[in-house]
Amino acid sequence: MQVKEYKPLIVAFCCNWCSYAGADLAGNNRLNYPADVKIIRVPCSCRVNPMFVLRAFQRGADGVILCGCHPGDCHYTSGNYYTRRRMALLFSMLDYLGIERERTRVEWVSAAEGAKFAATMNDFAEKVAALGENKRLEDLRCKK
Amino acid sequence: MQKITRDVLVEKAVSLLENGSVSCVLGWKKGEFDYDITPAVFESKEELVSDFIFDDFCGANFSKYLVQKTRKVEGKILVFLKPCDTYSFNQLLTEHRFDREKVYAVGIPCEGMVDIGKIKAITGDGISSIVCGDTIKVNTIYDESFDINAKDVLLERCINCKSKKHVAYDELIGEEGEVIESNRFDEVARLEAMTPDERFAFWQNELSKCIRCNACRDVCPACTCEKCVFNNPKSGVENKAPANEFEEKMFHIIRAFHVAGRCTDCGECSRVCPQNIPLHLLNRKFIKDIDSFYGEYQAGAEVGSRAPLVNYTTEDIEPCDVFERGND
Amino acid sequence: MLKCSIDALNGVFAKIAADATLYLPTDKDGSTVYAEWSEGVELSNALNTAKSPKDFFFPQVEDLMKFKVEGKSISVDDIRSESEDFVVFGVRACDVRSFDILDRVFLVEPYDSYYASRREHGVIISMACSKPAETCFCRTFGIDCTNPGGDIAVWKTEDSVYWNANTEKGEKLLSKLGLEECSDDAVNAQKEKTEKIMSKLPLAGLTTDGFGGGKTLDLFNRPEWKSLSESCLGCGTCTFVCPTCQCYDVKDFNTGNAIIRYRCWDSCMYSDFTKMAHGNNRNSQVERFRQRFMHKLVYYPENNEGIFGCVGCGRCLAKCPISMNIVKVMKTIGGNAE
Amino acid sequence: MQRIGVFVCWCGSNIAGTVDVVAVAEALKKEPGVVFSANYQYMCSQAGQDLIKQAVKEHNLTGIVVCSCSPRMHEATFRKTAAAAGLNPYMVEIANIREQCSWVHKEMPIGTEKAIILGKAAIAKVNLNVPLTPGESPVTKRALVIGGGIAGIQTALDIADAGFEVDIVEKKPTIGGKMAQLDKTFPTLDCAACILTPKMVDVAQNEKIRIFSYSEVTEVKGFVGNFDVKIKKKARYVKEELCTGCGACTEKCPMKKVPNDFNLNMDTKRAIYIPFAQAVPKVATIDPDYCNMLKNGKCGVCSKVCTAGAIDYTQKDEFIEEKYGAIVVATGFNPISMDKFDEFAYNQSKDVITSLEFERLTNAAGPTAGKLLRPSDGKHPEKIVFVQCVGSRCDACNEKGKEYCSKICCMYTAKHAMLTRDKYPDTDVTVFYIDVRTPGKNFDEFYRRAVEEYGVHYIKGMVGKVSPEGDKLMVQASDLLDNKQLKIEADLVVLAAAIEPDKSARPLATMLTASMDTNDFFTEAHPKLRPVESPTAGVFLSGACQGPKDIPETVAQAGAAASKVIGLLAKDKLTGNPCVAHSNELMCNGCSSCERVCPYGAITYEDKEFRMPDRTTQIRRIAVVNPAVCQGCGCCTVACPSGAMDLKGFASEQIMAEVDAICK
Amino acid sequence: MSNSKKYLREEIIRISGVNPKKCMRCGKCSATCPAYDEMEYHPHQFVYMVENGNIEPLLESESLYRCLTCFACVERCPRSVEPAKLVEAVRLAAVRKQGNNRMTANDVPELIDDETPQQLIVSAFRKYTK
Repeated sequence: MQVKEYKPLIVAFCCNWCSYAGADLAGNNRLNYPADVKIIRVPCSCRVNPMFVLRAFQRGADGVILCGCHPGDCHYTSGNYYTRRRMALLFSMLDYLGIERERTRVEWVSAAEGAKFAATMNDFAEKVAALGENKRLEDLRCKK
Repeated sequence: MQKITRDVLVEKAVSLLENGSVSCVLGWKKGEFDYDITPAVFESKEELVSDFIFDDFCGANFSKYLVQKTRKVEGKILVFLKPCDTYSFNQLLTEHRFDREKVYAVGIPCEGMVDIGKIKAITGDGISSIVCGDTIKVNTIYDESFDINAKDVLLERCINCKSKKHVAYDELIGEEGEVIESNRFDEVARLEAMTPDERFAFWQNELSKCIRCNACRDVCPACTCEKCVFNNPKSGVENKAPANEFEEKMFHIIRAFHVAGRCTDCGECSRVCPQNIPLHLLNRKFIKDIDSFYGEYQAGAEVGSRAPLVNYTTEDIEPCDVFERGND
Repeated sequence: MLKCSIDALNGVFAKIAADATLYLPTDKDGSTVYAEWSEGVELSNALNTAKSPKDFFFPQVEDLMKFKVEGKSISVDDIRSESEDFVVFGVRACDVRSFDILDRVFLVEPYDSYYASRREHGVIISMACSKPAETCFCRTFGIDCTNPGGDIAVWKTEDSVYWNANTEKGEKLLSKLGLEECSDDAVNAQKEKTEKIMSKLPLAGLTTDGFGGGKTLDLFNRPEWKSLSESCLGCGTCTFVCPTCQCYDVKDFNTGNAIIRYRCWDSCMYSDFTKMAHGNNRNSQVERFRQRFMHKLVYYPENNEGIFGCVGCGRCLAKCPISMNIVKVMKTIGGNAE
Repeated sequence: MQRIGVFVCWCGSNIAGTVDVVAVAEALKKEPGVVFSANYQYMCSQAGQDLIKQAVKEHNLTGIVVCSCSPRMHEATFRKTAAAAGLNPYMVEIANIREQCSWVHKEMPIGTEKAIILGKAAIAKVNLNVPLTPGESPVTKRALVIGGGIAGIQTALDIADAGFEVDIVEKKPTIGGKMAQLDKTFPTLDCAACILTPKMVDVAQNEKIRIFSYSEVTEVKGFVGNFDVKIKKKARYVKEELCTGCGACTEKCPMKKVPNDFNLNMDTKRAIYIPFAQAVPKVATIDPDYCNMLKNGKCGVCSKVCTAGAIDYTQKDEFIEEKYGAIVVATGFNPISMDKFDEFAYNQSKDVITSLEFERLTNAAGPTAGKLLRPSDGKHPEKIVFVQCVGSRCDACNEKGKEYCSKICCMYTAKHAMLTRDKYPDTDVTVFYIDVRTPGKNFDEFYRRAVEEYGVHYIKGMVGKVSPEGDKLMVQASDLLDNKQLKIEADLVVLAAAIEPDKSARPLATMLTASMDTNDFFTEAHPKLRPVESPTAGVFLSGACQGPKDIPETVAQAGAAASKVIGLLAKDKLTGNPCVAHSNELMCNGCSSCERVCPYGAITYEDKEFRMPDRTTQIRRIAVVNPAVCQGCGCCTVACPSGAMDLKGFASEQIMAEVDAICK
Repeated sequence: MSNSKKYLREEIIRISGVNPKKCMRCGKCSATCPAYDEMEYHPHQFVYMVENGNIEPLLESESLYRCLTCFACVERCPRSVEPAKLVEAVRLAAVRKQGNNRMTANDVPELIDDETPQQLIVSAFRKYTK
């Protein structure tokens, strides 16, 4: 059997109103990004519980990215402001535990920013790929 | 070492009990040895006189007990609160966890509590008696005796005491203290200054000791959830054991996150950890980050204050910028 | 009786480790833990380890099996891993007794093959105590800490280590170690000295009077349970440091590709212990607290010829966050029973 | 266990071009719970939808996964299809294999693999879906308008015109607001009173409209469609229903030295007064701070002269409780205080005035009966200096002023300058400006006329200092274009003071749980797409309470707010979004974390008695989500430490199942 | 803008702590300035010229020594630009150049008379000398 080329698995949580629409726009414009990026739709970035982020890593994700409306543009007025605080603290804590910073990211992508969505995913996937497999937050039981 | 004596507290408790102001007293009860003090509910003068104790081993924070006790006890509960305990007390009030009307809080001064682990590290096993004081006198069954400077064996949280000020009480015994400039974040800063690999190795080693006994959670005055997510099979994170390295990290990250902005840094988690994991360094990391990202915030300093994670400003730091700031 | 000098001990360890994995108490980050021996790992001088050695036979987490569901078929994988030979060195008398207590649970029907297999593959080298701590009360349960059981018993003095095989398994191992014969004078002298200290221990006078089989009705409804349990946090510290607590839960973990069925220690202090479809047996902390001590002091002896479910190692005395423990229970409940 | 049907759409070649749809359908058929799988060229077509409906019936499906285009495109379509087939519409999940798969990946194997994973995630989610039913709540067919200025008046009239009852709450004794104080309006120069007062009369005469003047909202409870509002009618010591507005009392009242706030205290009124002739309601009001009868029981003149017997010195504040379906905030604005701007000598000289005071000085009903006279000595000013941007466009660190542009000042200053030159051609008028901002229909033309036809001097530069010298004012200013410092002698200086939201807005916002920006302007639900709605459902915004506005804009927004209210009140029942938060009361700590992050005020607390497993009872504080108010963002679910709070349709278990499926 | 101009501008901005970009060109500083007529370049011009890196003429200009540092412009500026601090920074840049001291100790005796407060001379000495 051929050795599989290492491809990072990336989970992207996208808010329904901006980022998910931004991802759709990237599709409309046929802007490529790696297929390793898998999107989960949430109503607002503030729906993303830190437990989901850790769960993704546990289950084998190599990178987790949250996308939401730009600060000030939240469909629910303030959701992404809370996301910003929560994830700033969570990511800082993960870094403190020695987990690679580049594995986590928050990016604000509006519904009009299809190009930014694609560029962000390309960049993120590249950075995560450079880190290699997620070893520091893995659950060996979940490895194939 | 404590400036206030046990007798003063007993006298206060007895008088409040006897005049009917309170129906019971939350206090420290003497143990088998001179150091194994148990939190207890005293209901009579006799119990207080014979068993109530207050000395350098009375580290236990009673605030959390109020959540359950106020629901069960008729009448008011007298609770003695050291300065650091008052922060937990206020934080619980902020979160509506108990009825303030059911508590009579007496603030008592604290000169710092000592760590029996540190004493044993000096004396070894076989302690037969300990006499508290600025110099702690320890005798062992091996006919050895030790004079230990109390300042050298303080609990970690007392070395880095953040406040001698009581932020809540109905009555204060002794003088009003001050908030103290502590060096409590030095150790966090030391870890931050390490390379990621070193930090990973440090935490991997520490957290691998965890036996998931839940003592940290169960003693924590911020962890008063009716049902903890780690006990709830539907939460997706429930477990009874640190099944592997991931579960160890998961438990401690999520626990620290859940108390972030609510943790008063009372240090009980590290005090009770049977494996001596420096758990306070996780909570302090959040406190340090909160202070530097969102402005200084002391949970429990005021009742009703808005915790940083249920608050925001439009100018908050972006998650991608936290690393630059964290390493300053 | 055989002996080697302290200096030669590392060489002996190397010999043991040549055929089986050797574990011994060592000092790490300020506490004493069992670790796998390799060159440079030093035997601790501490009285005992923070966690008991029951992990070797009854690990905190143990995978039992793995199964996959595909379509309508289920395939089960054997993922057992308890067939490795190992030796545990330095087990104190109290902890040695704990294995007897566990045996009476796991080695009767329904026979626990995981535990049995580990027992079979493990050799226990015990070590006599010479410097007991104030928290020790093994004597209360008739344990002689100067004369520990196990497959091989060891006495360590200032300059030498004395070895004596108690079982065939021990004999076999000991014969391979090339130790010299010696008299037991030094050992007897140490025993005598330790005996004296034992009688000076603060808990020396603690007895099991008032406890044991048949005492259920006397003790169950004692009012003191309430005040004793009042400050109990319901954490699992006592359970998890206890050498004799043997309760476990069996759980399934869905890895996404398969289900791993594993067991892990449980604690009767937990609110969801033995939770069943109808709810819980014990709904308050008083009940849960009482269960733990009634089990060790009444139910277990009742079912096991009077053997108590506690060995007096003192770990729970040292580790309970609120310093409530079996000694305080025995003194409160038992004392009044007299 | 669900019985799930998977429907893979080709979308012509849009999906089928890079995704092997047959392989996807085959692969997904093996997933747990899937009992049927199909592929079709266009699932959204009638034939495609029929295929789904048929499969639901034939295979007794309980859940549907459609692998197709974005849910933003056709989720609603397939939900309707499901409903038509007798399934709960919320048992449908979409796997987006077009926008987020076939369109962004080029190679068939990669696209196919990803499509299968996205399908699995959708299946994992649908496995945990439960039927959801949107909550319904009745609608009280009455609206409340808070504020009786032009914004409130227009909103009320439009709502009433549609046949719904409206109440206006106005804190002053009369409606009319700021516009009633104006003289002429830019850019057409029609008389404010001429266009406003007929509307005020319309309001008074409209049987659908009630006016609570001299009243305030003191408590708001409830939610969209069902607000319970408490209104305080302040005692005016005059029986409204009896007073005929004849004015006899206001002429006879011996207390003459009461500052007249309607004229910005530039003259006086009596202790019993009617603010102005066209006031609505035209009812007298006694100022208790000045009335001798109320203060020390001596006088009673008004009572004696009132033939209608309307005077009632014993009147008390009255509280009215009323139910409303919608609330419109129209609390308006005020000029900021000039106290901090010492450099303009506002507090030192009576001849330094604000533009609103200038309005009163030129208004025929004003203190000078419309003659432009200096407040200090009543002389005709020969030289007038207007200063723009006083307190507007300040830096955030500047504590004196506001960061924003007050928007209306450029135009009303041009108006004042023009009118002055028109009426008093001998008067010299200079305007100091930083920028002249005239983006509005006929605005720049208007400003140019002021300069070109009326000879108003516009000087680019700010006034640095105004100092009274004798009976003149020395104005020291920059002329930036000439690079000179000017010192001009003036008779009157008019300051275009910044405007700010009325002070009553902040406490009102708290009552309404409507959010505000840092300047205390109400925040709109969406800055572009929902400009007249507050984020709090059922609360609408009209006029300057949302941001600085001129009259046409205010009226336009008032109409827009009215149409939103009419749209709401026209419904008999409100159907909510069923994807709302709900709290598990057994796990809730009552800690208020969720309430604090909820942008809609959807969460309240109640004390509930619980029977504990140990057979004791406990009373605990628990959170209750009002599904009619919740918009389903899910912020509370993360704020909740115990996990008691979850979001229907996006439950934690569902999202984690998706994560698991993706990472498998 | 040349590099040297850029460098000088950065230097002035750094010393003054002023962000000239905040200026909205209202001219209130110059409107306020009591020394306006004495100055070749006026406060608002200082802000504008520093922002554009056109600092050389300012360094050469007598205006530097005409500013009274009364801070009226700082007080009145609605944008918190603080022009006087910029003037001060440019003045510092000027006097720090070799041989550019505006005042030496030798000048002091000449200036002493009954009407000038000594404090004024001291502060002038401080201000005009490296």
